[in-house]
Amino acid sequence: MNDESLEHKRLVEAVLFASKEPLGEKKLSNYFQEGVDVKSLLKELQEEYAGKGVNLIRLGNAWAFRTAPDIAEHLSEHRENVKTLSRAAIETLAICAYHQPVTRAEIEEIRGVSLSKGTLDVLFEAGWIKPRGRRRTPGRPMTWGTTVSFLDQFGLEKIDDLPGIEELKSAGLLDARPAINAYSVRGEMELPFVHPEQDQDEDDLPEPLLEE
Amino acid sequence: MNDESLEHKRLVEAVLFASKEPLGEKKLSNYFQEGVDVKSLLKELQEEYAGKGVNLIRLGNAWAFRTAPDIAEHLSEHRENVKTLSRAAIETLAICAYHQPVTRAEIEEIRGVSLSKGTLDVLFEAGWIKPRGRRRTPGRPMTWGTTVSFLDQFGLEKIDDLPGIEELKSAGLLDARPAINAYSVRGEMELPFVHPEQDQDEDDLPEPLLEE
Amino acid sequence: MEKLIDLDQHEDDDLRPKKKSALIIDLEGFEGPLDILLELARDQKVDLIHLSIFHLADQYLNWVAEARRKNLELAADYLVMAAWLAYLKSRLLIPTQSTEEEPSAEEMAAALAFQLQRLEAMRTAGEQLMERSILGKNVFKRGEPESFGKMDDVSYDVTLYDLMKAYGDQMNKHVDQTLHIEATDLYSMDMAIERLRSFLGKIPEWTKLQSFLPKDLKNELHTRSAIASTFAAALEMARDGKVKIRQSETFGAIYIQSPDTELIS
Repeated sequence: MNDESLEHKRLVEAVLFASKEPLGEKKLSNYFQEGVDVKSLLKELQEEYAGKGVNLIRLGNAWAFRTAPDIAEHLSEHRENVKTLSRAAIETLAICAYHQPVTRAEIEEIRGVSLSKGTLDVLFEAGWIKPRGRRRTPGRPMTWGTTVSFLDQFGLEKIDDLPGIEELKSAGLLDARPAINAYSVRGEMELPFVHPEQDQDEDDLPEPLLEE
Repeated sequence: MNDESLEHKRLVEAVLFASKEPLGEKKLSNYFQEGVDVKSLLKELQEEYAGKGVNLIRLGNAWAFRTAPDIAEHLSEHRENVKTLSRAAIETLAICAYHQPVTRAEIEEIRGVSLSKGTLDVLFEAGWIKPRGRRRTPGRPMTWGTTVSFLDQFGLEKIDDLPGIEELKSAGLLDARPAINAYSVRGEMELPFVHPEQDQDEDDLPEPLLEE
Repeated sequence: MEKLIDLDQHEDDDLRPKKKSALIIDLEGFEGPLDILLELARDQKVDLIHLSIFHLADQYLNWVAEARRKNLELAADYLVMAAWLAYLKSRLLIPTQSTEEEPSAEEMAAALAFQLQRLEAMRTAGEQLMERSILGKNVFKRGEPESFGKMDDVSYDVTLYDLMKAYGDQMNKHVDQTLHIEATDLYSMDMAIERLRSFLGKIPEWTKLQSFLPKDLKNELHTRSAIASTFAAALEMARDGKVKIRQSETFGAIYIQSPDTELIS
């Protein structure tokens, strides 16, 4: 095989790879000068890929790369379920991360709406939040905090790596309006990161989870 | 090569070929029993594809199939609208890449001007930079660094492959040297008092204050 | 029609400040004094390593003078730089009178040259980065991805950015609501001074600043304010010679002692 037809084959390969849909021979021949035998390029490629994990297949008059059928079958056993989180869940997760340990009531207070039943469950099932002991206040409400899986999911090494209020502000994610300044100056909303004292207090009291 | 390892290679090939985004080695090894050397499978595949129209490229610890760069001119119709970045954003991205992990204040010092609101936000949203932990200096400022998507976007295997990084390093231009102090007022205003609870990781921690 | 267009353009020309080719007085497009300095340095047409900082200072001062003559409003940054360069120039002119506190003029000039080189390096790096094979422009992903499992049974389509954005939005919403300004619950400086005064003359040994905090601190914020106030109070009293303060290293623990007791012991 000469250099030229090697280059032609590379081009067909790249075009088919990048294409959003199977391509017909006619369309493919637009990439070449007249006289180039696209059909035989495709056939050669098809042979080359025959034993691979990816095959070049013909669908009617069009061509596309597809996962080899035996592997596709094997892979689909592991079919993954990509879930999207609801807005409420994302917000709740963010609040758990920033305000941990935080009670359900506190989350509701911050969001200004009551939490629907499933929200914390979803986050708990995803393995991102876990009970962090009970608050020593009347009713001894349960508190929530984030887990190691949470850090994994978001590529953080430790909870302390989350951007703080000032940083969210300077990254443009938080309005720098005066009112919020007043808050953060007081330190109220700022970096509610795990403080050793609180940790000890609450981890002392491992008690069963949700009982609601 | 025996049948088994050929099958393994086909599987890796299929999984990576099917995916749009780079996949990490750890994730890939989930497809196999323990003891399968995924890394060497990947290296073999990379060689196999080296001359083709589609290449297997390495991005840090992640891998992806991408069209060969030399074919670019023929693939112009696949071009997406690549976001054009402002000059400030490009410079900021370069600083994040070459000086990582780098704080906002350091970026400002290098550029000699304060960062406007959206700049880091744009880069964060694009998925090219991410928080890289806090600096153990007063105020514990957050640092930024680049992501796998950044490597992917600019066709880099690793950060050390950044253009000219070795020369810059040996010329001392990547050293963290303070700016001319007489002039930089900004630097001086940035020394907040050390907060005791932020000291957690330091050894001579004052005795706990709260005892309730 | 054509005439109209001509007229428009003509008017525009009159209104717009005319650009000078080499020494650009138009502030637009410049990002701070360092940026201007770099542009001016290019006028010298030498490698930045061989840059004459003295000459550069002159160029910059001329630039500022010109900008002011044109009544362009210069941000404070630019003026601070001008003042600093004027100072540097004078230091460079007068032969070294080295004082220990301040870096020499040569060191200051070298520091500025370094900053310019560093900025130039990053600017070039950014340009080179943009010239690389860019995904979606020169290099392409699989156009028609197939989806199989990634082995984890469930994965979630949510990024750190999404999380931060949600939190930011949430907090912004808060701001829209009524802001209640609560009465201060911080530990005031007056309280700290009063408390510290009660220990006057009773501190024979070096004692950690923290041990002077009141016992009834309510929460972390309260504690923080107590530390700040007590520290400030200690400084205040040290100034009046009522206590001595010691800190052996930067950010190390702070100790207090009564001054007279040391003489006795």
